[in-house]
Amino acid sequence: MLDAIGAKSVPELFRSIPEPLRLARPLDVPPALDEIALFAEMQRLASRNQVAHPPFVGAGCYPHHVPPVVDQLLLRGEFFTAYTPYQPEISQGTLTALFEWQTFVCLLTGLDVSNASMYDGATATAEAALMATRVTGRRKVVVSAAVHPEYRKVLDTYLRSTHDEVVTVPFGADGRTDLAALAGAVEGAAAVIIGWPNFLGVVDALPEASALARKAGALTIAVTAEAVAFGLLEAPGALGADVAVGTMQSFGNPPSFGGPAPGFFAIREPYLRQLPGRVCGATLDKHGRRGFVLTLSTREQHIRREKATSNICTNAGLCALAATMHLAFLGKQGLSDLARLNHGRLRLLRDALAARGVKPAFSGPVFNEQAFEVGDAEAVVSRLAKKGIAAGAPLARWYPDHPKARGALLCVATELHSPELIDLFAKAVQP
Amino acid sequence: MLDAIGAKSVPELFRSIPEPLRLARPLDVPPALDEIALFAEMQRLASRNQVAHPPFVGAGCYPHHVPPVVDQLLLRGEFFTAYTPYQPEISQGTLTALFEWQTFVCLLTGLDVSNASMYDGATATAEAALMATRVTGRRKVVVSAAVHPEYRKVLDTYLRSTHDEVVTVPFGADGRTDLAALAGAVEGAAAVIIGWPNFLGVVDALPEASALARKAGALTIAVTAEAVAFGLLEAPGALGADVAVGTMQSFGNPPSFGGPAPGFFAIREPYLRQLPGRVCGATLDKHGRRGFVLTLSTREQHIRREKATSNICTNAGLCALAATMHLAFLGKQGLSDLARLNHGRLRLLRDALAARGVKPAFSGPVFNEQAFEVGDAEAVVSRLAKKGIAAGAPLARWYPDHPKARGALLCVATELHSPELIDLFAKAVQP
Amino acid sequence: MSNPTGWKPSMEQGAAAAGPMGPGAGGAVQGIAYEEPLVFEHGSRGRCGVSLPAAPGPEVASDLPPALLRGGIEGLPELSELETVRHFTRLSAWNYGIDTGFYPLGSCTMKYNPRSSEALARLPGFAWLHPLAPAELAQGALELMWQLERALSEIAGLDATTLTPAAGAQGELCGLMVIRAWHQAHGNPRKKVLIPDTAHGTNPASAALNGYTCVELPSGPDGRLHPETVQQAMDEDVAAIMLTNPNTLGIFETHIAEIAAIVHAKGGLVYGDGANMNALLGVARPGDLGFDVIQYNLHKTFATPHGGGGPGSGPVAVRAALAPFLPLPVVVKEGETYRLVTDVKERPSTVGKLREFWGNFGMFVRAWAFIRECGPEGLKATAELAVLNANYVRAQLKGTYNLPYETDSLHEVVFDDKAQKATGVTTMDVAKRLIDHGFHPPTIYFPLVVHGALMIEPTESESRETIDAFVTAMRAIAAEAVAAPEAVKAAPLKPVRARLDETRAARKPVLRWTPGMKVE
Amino acid sequence: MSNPTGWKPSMEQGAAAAGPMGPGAGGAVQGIAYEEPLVFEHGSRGRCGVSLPAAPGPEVASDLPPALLRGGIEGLPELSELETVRHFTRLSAWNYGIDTGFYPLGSCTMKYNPRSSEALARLPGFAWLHPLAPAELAQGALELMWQLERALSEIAGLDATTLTPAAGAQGELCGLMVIRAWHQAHGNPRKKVLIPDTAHGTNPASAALNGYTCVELPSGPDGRLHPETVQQAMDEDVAAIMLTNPNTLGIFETHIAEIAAIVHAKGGLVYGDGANMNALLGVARPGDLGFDVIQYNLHKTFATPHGGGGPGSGPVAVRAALAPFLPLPVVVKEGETYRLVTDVKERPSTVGKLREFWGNFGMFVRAWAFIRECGPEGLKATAELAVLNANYVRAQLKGTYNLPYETDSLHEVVFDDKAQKATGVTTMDVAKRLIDHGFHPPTIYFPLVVHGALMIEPTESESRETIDAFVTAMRAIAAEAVAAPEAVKAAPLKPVRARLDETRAARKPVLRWTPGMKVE
Ligand SMILES: Cc1ncc(COP(=O)(O)O)c(C=O)c1O
Ligand SMILES: Cc1ncc(COP(=O)(O)O)c(C=O)c1O
Repeated sequence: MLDAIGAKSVPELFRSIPEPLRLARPLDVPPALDEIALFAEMQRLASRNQVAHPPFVGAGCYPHHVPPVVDQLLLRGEFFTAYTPYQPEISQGTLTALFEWQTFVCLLTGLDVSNASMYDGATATAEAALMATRVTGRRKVVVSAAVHPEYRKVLDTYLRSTHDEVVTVPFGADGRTDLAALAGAVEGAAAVIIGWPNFLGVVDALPEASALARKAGALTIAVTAEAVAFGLLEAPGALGADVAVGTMQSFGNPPSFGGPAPGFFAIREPYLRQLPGRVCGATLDKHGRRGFVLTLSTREQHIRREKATSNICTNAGLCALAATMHLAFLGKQGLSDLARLNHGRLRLLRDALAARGVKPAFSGPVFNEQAFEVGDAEAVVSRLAKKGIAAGAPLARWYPDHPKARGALLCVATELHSPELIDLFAKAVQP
Repeated sequence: MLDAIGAKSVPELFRSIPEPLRLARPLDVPPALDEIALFAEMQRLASRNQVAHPPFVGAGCYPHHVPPVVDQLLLRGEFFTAYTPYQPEISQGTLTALFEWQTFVCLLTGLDVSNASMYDGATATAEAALMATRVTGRRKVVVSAAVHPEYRKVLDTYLRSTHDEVVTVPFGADGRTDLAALAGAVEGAAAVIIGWPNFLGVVDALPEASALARKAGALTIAVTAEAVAFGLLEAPGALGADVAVGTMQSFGNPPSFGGPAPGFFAIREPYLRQLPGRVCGATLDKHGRRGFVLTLSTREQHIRREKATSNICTNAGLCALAATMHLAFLGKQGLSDLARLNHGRLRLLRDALAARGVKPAFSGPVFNEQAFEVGDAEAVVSRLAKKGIAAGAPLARWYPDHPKARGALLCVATELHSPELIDLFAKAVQP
Repeated sequence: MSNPTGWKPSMEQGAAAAGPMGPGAGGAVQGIAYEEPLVFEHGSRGRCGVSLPAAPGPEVASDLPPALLRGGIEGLPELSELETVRHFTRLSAWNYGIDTGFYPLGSCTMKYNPRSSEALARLPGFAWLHPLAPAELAQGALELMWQLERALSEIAGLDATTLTPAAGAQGELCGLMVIRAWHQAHGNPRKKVLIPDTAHGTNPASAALNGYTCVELPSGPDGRLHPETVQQAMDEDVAAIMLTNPNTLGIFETHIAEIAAIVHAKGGLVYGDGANMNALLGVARPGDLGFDVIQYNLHKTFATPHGGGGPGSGPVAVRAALAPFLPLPVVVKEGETYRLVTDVKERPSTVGKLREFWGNFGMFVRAWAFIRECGPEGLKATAELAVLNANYVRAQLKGTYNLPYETDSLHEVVFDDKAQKATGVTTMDVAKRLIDHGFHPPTIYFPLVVHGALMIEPTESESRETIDAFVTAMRAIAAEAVAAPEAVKAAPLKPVRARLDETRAARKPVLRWTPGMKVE
Repeated sequence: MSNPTGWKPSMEQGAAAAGPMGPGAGGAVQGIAYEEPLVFEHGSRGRCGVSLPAAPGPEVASDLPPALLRGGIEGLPELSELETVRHFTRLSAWNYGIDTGFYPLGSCTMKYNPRSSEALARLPGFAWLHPLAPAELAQGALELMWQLERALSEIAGLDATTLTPAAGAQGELCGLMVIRAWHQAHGNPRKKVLIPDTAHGTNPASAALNGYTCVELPSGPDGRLHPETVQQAMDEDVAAIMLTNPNTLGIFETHIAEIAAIVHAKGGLVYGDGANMNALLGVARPGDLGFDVIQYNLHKTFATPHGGGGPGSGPVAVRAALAPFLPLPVVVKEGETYRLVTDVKERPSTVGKLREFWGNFGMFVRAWAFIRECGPEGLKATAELAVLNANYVRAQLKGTYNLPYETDSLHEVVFDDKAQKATGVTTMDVAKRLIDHGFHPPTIYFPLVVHGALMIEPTESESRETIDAFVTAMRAIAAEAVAAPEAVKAAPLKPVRARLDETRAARKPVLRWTPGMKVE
């Protein structure tokens, strides 16, 4: 090959790099491992993570059964070794699946349009806020304190750079957004951001909040981290939300220590030109056969550069495919069964804890997650950690000064938490 | 659907089964499990099998590293959910791979023709003996006592029904077949069956045995259970074998408690019409493009019925594919590296045991398996079992009266047995 | 997996509007495929597709006789991991499997192979267990085998089961060996086995391999075997009759009880080829029908993958009287622990060993998973749906294709090409044309009693929409046979290869790659 | 995986005789494919593809406000598990991936994605670990992140790394936020960012999202950015310059040290877009070149799968002075235990959080596996082979296609369609025709500075034989452009779909399925 190139040696190919700028020594990284040694080393690391029991913590990342068929199909090289479908004629597999993803997102959220996925729920929320400022020309967004704290942190980070203002409104004893406070803050807002369900597991006051927002000319952004809830709770679009964002991690994506997972972003049709990220659309080939392509790319950075609706390029395609597959297997029946099952398991958990005198921290209705009054939550967490169980999320970590949050442990129950396991957990929490 | 059929009910479709012959109650099998419960139950069973350490026992089933890429490709539905390629136009994937399997078998054994796989090494050996009786018209086969005892048992079972005679010749202190005894027995034999390497791990006297066989007009059948040996030892075909049989389990097929695994069967060209099992051959399609089909089926039961060369129908296709894949990844370099690595590990094991005063039971040269004088072998096995280690095979189980076998433990060392592990093992065997 | 079929009684009404591309999955179209040379024909050299610990040099073999050593094997591939991945990925795309589409291969029960079973069989505790691991390290595997044996005995209505046979044909061999041993124990192994003309080729082949001569029995005009026929052929030299029930025409042998009585009266035994058990699961049990021995095909009835031609598994169930003769090993439960009996001393009457180690354990795991997911109701639903689907196909194609036997069908139905005679279009042509429509052809030219047989077995896995699409294609082909027979004879047009010349393959066998290999 | 390339110096001589189907993997042919409706368009109804524990009835929701409940969602599929398996199996067959064939998509580094990494990322201890599991239950994951951070800092020649950004573009955003915060801490965030005209679109977009205005710098006739250009544009209002090195022309920015000095002199910082790090691994380090901040694309340089459009991972490495501003979390090692710093109190200057939880951990596992398998030599060999392959492509295609810049190429080479002008054949046509030859087209019409760019990046994974086959195809197309231009313009002919009408898609957007959906 060097002959064909007309070079004497491989190093010669690097002559455009000034000698003094080159690295004169080998990189200081660990020595190479053969595949057997690599597996041994990675097994060592993996075994230092304890996952024997499904975690009782959700808080934005939910443990659900992923049918093995989903994972096996994801390993088909045609899917996972492809990239963004720039060449639609040989990317119809990815494109068709993305079109199905967009449809699933619309059906679940009750909105008109979905993009092809976002990094995650937190950035989707921040991008939604930015979209609202572009749509309304306003610079203030109002967010409920009951929206996932991680999402709110990211919202702050993103909006700080664009000098937009974030106003937070508190939640009440029922764990729902304080509507009076919201009414006071909504004037002149670009958007109202509220959880569905919210971070406390509570089914929040979306209908009321969206009504207030609409009056004030603000968009309503509903945020959902536990998408299984869509199988039991009314669609945000049907309750006044103009935008629905969050993650579909619950479908087909294991926790994986928090990432990757497919963020979703759905809107009402009028905001289409302000939608961030990639979108897949249907069209015809020159023989009139239906096919799919990436479209409306004039919104995107590779055309608009600094005027783009977002800088997102690589998104979460494979995670969205995993969710699409899982949703396809679940189907109409499976999704509502799964949602009822989850709610039923949460009720079992609540009853099991109640039987031991442990009460919910908030009075509002919940789906599959709830905060409980356990006293010293951190102590409970470390006690159960000794048993190899991830107990839950102590709310005080995010709401140090909130009276209700102090001593509250946020716990989840899903189809993975058998009645026996729930019982064992309740006993461990309150021996 | 019932309407289209013109039936009132599904039970009506079974009217041809006389009422009294039908089962009037549900089957007495355990109740149905959902997928989550199924995984829990199967996990329970799997966890009662201890596989933390690679076993130090081979004895016909060898623990080797299976590159994950092999298993992931095997999960492609086009491969594992297809059946025998009766329709070649839509089975070129299976057929091409079988043609490659046949080629690998020929290259490794140094023979001319291979079939598309057998059930396993033991039945391949029995079928080889039967083929030899058909080829020679003789009714006696001579087998070395050092051939895998399991294979010899199956040989007995098969030949008993056909009233053919099996004569066993002993092995000597070097663990090699007793050539004098063989010379005495070979007259009028249809075949001489000898291991390569043999059950004791010893590289047996194949060249000498095949010379004796040829003189007596008998076929030489070389039996190989550890096919990795082909990467270091001369091909049986090059040492006078007319037939080479055994299993390619070592390539791409985990132990799986002994099955399934791909039996192989290779012969010299002249015996082609007596070859049992399926064979894949090259041909052209009507546009002159090369393709592959199952061929020479006039030997098989679906045409010849009771005159078939064998009754084998479904064989071990997917296991053969796994072996083909693994061999393709290994290639020329990888196979000889792997073989040298295995031999090197066996030498480490021998040295580690020698250092603790444990000697080999037989003086003959070995590949990656050797019998050691450990005294009470069964005691060693149960002692190591307590540590979760499968120690080896006590030869006395198969050779109760053989002086050398008493107190001998047959152990294997492969690329999976790191020097550290070998050390740990030696210490456990001889504390 | 979801329940074997996702079927609910409610679904009868469910045949809904079809998608724009026709009902169920769309048909075949022309698409892109990739030529791929044999792995030995790639130009690449000097590469290696695996990552191994550093290997010692040739000197490591210093303790071996130089004459017995060999160097690198000329001709083996020298490809990178990526090149090899592409090779097999491309080859797979030339294949058709159940995961690709409808696969109504009669007599082979091509049902869905649950992905969950694939995951379970790969659990390290199963996949990495050594067959000679001490019993205390293998209790889970032994318990699974013990449970599976019992479930299979119950499903067969018999008393004991051996899991060891490697496939159906070896199950036949095993069953006949047991029969021979039983007769032997009663003084005379006998000489003959009665086999109807509808039987699968492995039946006579297995009998012959067992040293028995086969007597072929003609089946009646209704496709059934008649007692008189058996009566005439039966004598004290007959060791057994080998029946498949339902037989390979998909027809239930209604006279089975009477036939069994005739055979038993003369001291013979009744062997059942259980390849068609999918029709009877939970509905009727061979033992109750008069069978003394039966083999299963786990890769058919119990959804273990066919793997492009195996591995299979052919457990054999027998009556108590025959149990002592079953091959080794036998799993026994003593208190709470399980153990394998492998020593003849413990089972003096055993026929011995049939294969190395214990059986195709990987298939046991999958079959047990299938049984556990179905449960009693699921197993029965399996048979009911398989029979419902087959009868639906029959009703839809009757009239379009000739039905040689009007007799009731159970899980499969056999048509022939009589109705197409005039057009010159044969069963082979219809089969090849089906490929262009996106379907795997049925089994053809078997059973031999039907000239030009088209043997269709839809299994319980398929939805009505899929079967409707298949029916539509079959009708379109029948119409095309009249309108444009040569088009049908030119099929298939869409796969990477057109009809392949099988005569050429047999006349000048090229059975392996060699450098510069030519096919002409 | 085997070593990244299976390459050995010995291999230079290795280009051996090609197989009968041409060197390397064969080209594209017409084969069978299967039409498949949308999952929502299947006729089937009433089925379900999952197996769940028995679910409670609607009464379970008695504790929820009825007004907030919904029933089954109309429009969702109702398919069996098998139907769904077939659906996605068939869709996948319409796709082209690295596992299908050569994928020289410039700037995207489409190298082999090791299957071993896929297996490792699926180890339960990694895949099933919850991000909020107590640190004592997650020590393995934290150790892995800690190690990966250090390795990435070493490879970049910088001092600290954050793993959190979700992809390259978010890495850019992160890096610019850190830069802004650093300036802020020095009293003035500044207003502008300098970006050469060769930059990827995400660069200006990220700058804008950060509230900076972009100043575009023209690159010189040699495809390089020249110090004078920077000198002129640089002032105290410039927060940073964003450079890609090698740039998107595959050309090394030789003046980088001088440019960095100019920017630093005016108090600006130098940001590096590390998308092209594959060219520099172990050869040169951005930190040593004068960069203060750089983002990686693990899904390019470190072989994590591109997944049809993600997920990616975009860690950012910075100089010590910038470390305090990195986003949360930060992994710290205290004695032998690891812990995540998530509280701003511990890192008062942090720019905050950029995404939920810690980052795309699944990608960290794969990237760490890649680094561990390569080791120092393997990483350097990666860069050397990537550059060798790109220069080989350049040498083979030069003369056939116009090379707009004669300047040395590193890991990729950019051609254009000038030489084809007369024929009317464009870059788009060449790309589509490549599909018919069995190859994925290069990146086209980027970078924007080259009119009709064909940007080819072979990566280190490809064998000479594969590249030769690609070169042969490219030459054949150039010849065909002269002989039969309309044939090239008609391409592609082989895939399941011909050229798709993108204008129509944008003019009448149909972005989701609806019952009876029409596309016209
Ligand atoms: C009716 C019948 N009997 C026996 C067999 C043989 O079973 P196997 O192929 O598993 O050996 C088959 C399958 O081919 C069959 O269809
Ligand atoms: C040069 C360059 N910079 C930045 C990016 C953006 O990276 P990502 O797609 O991971 O956001 C890319 C990849 O598309 C690129 O090629």
